[in-house]
Amino acid sequence: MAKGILRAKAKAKGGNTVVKIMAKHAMETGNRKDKSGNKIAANYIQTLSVAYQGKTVMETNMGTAISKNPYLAFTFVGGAKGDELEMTWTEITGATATETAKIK
Amino acid sequence: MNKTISLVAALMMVSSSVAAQSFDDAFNAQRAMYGKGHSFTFEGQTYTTDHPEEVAAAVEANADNAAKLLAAAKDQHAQVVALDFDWTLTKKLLKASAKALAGGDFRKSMDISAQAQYHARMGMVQYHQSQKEWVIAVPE
Amino acid sequence: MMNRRSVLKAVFTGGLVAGLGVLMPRVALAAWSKAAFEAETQEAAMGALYEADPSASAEVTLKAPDIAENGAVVPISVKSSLAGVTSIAIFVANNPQPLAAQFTIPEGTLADVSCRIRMGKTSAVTAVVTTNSGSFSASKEVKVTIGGCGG
Amino acid sequence: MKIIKSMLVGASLALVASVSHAASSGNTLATVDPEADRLALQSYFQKRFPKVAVSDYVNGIYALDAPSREQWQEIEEFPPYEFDIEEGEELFNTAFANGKSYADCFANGGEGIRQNFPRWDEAQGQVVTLELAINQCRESNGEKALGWKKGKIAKISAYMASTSRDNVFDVQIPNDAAKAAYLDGKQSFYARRGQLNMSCASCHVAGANILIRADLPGPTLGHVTHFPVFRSKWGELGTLQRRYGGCQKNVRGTPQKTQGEKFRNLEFFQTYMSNGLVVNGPGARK
Repeated sequence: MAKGILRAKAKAKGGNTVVKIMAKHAMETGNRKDKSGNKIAANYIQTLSVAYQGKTVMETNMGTAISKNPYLAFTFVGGAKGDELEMTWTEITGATATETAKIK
Repeated sequence: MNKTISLVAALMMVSSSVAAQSFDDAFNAQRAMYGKGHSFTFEGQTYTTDHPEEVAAAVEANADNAAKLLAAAKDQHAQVVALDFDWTLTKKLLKASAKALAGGDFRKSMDISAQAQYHARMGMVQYHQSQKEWVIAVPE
Repeated sequence: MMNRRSVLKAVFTGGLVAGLGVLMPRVALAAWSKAAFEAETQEAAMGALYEADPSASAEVTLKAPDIAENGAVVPISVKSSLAGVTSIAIFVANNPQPLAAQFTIPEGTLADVSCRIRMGKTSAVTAVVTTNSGSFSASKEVKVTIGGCGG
Repeated sequence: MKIIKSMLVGASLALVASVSHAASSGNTLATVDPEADRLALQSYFQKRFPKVAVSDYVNGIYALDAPSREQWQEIEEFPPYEFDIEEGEELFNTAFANGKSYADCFANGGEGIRQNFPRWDEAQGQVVTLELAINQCRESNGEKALGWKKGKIAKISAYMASTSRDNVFDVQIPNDAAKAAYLDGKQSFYARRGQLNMSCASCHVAGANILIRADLPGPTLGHVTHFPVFRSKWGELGTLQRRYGGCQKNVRGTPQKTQGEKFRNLEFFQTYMSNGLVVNGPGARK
């Protein structure tokens, strides 16, 4: 399987799981102009949701103020080493994909 | 803006030279304070704050003189480029001068050429100073 | 990357969100709110999300630098000790679109999130934490400098 | 604004003056003593920042400035260069058209060797940086050289650095020819250039941790250990010599040639100054 755009570090610790996710994405705001002065079309990740065993544990809506290569960190109760997280992202263009990561 | 930068550079040249209250110090201080076209006295004599390049440019504005000044500036620039010590602005100045010359604005071209040549000359001064003085910046 | 079907889907969901927006403008929590994210003032963005203006609360902790090293990447963390937190949002007042992000916090997820935001210039950054009993906020000014060599 | 600018520059100059003594290591091939230079630089920084451990200098300005360290640590939680290391590893392991690969060009298959670069190459009679060695490897295998400053070369270099983390820098100066290259680099480092009349040392020795406009320059001790870096300003990874060119432009001078003799010698000197510190590249910077 081709590698996706998400990288995740998820660690089970004291009954909780700490999740850190980074996406490889330029997060074009639509406010920038190219060298010839034309606006560069907006293209950013709009939503990123994370599910653990079928239950959503985080849902993020993002705007233009999120940095290039967006980063998200959060903690949820539960989760065990070896379990899988499902991460689904959607771009403003409509492109979407689901990627997985294992809890360590 | 450009003027300010060269002013800073001039100030710094002052502080990095070793001798106290030389003519160069006095000149640079006056120049920094008042810009060009100002007169001051040093050890009883009156001088102006003009750079030699500006004095050379204070001639009749015509195509011939403008072309000569631009050529002189380019020549000086080539020398500092050969030393690998040219300043970024100089190239742009030379271009601007050539453009003004082509457009028939001889006065403007001559003034810019003077500035470019001054930069190129200072780059050379800096090169020679650097070769001698770099040692004093090394921590003991 | 993008195929026709996903475009169609996006257009469809986009339309749906807009339609919902008309019907019930203040409860669209999970859905990406166009009205809120594309609002050009913080007031408008908050108006699209909250019934009433959030009230300042010491139980909302916003961690942000005093001076951003680089406006393009400003680390922000928001935490809250309030009970029943359902969402957290981050606003940058002076950005072209002030709403930066909105996090839905389901039960079982801690009210503690971190992200990295862009800031065009010095601005107040506001975190709003929504619970079952209302919305609460904390603000901080983050200075953005234009550097000579680094920034 | 303009006045403030000249005052700031003036302030850093005053500092230069206050540290200007006759150095114990000389400025000629006969008298220059790299080891004395290295120890003098260390003791200079130890005197100025007595609370900072020498080993912490690999973190650059973050060793000195707490507020920016905090932000940097947040970034390092999930550093943006991780994608680049991954891509670099892939590039590194991709065979050339002739079936060979980078691993065949380097000692130990290219792993864990960053600390030995730049190195004096006796056969070539010149300083060879890691990036130069990467391109020499490509060309000797019939591949086109990569661009020097960013992209693939930076990613490969980043991967190679990542396999060398915590290895101690050990740049060797085996003979007089190498010493001459070192001396040339030392001179470049301390020589003022550009319209602002500043040397590397103006900002990164005397000016370390002193505001120059809105920036705090990092100390030169440990300066090279974290390269290549992902700079937020670039929004991507770049090599040390890309930064050199940027610095020279910042002082309003025309940059010298990337991977030219001057820059390679400068890197040789600068890396020697960080001997004894560990490799922690690639890094993230503002």
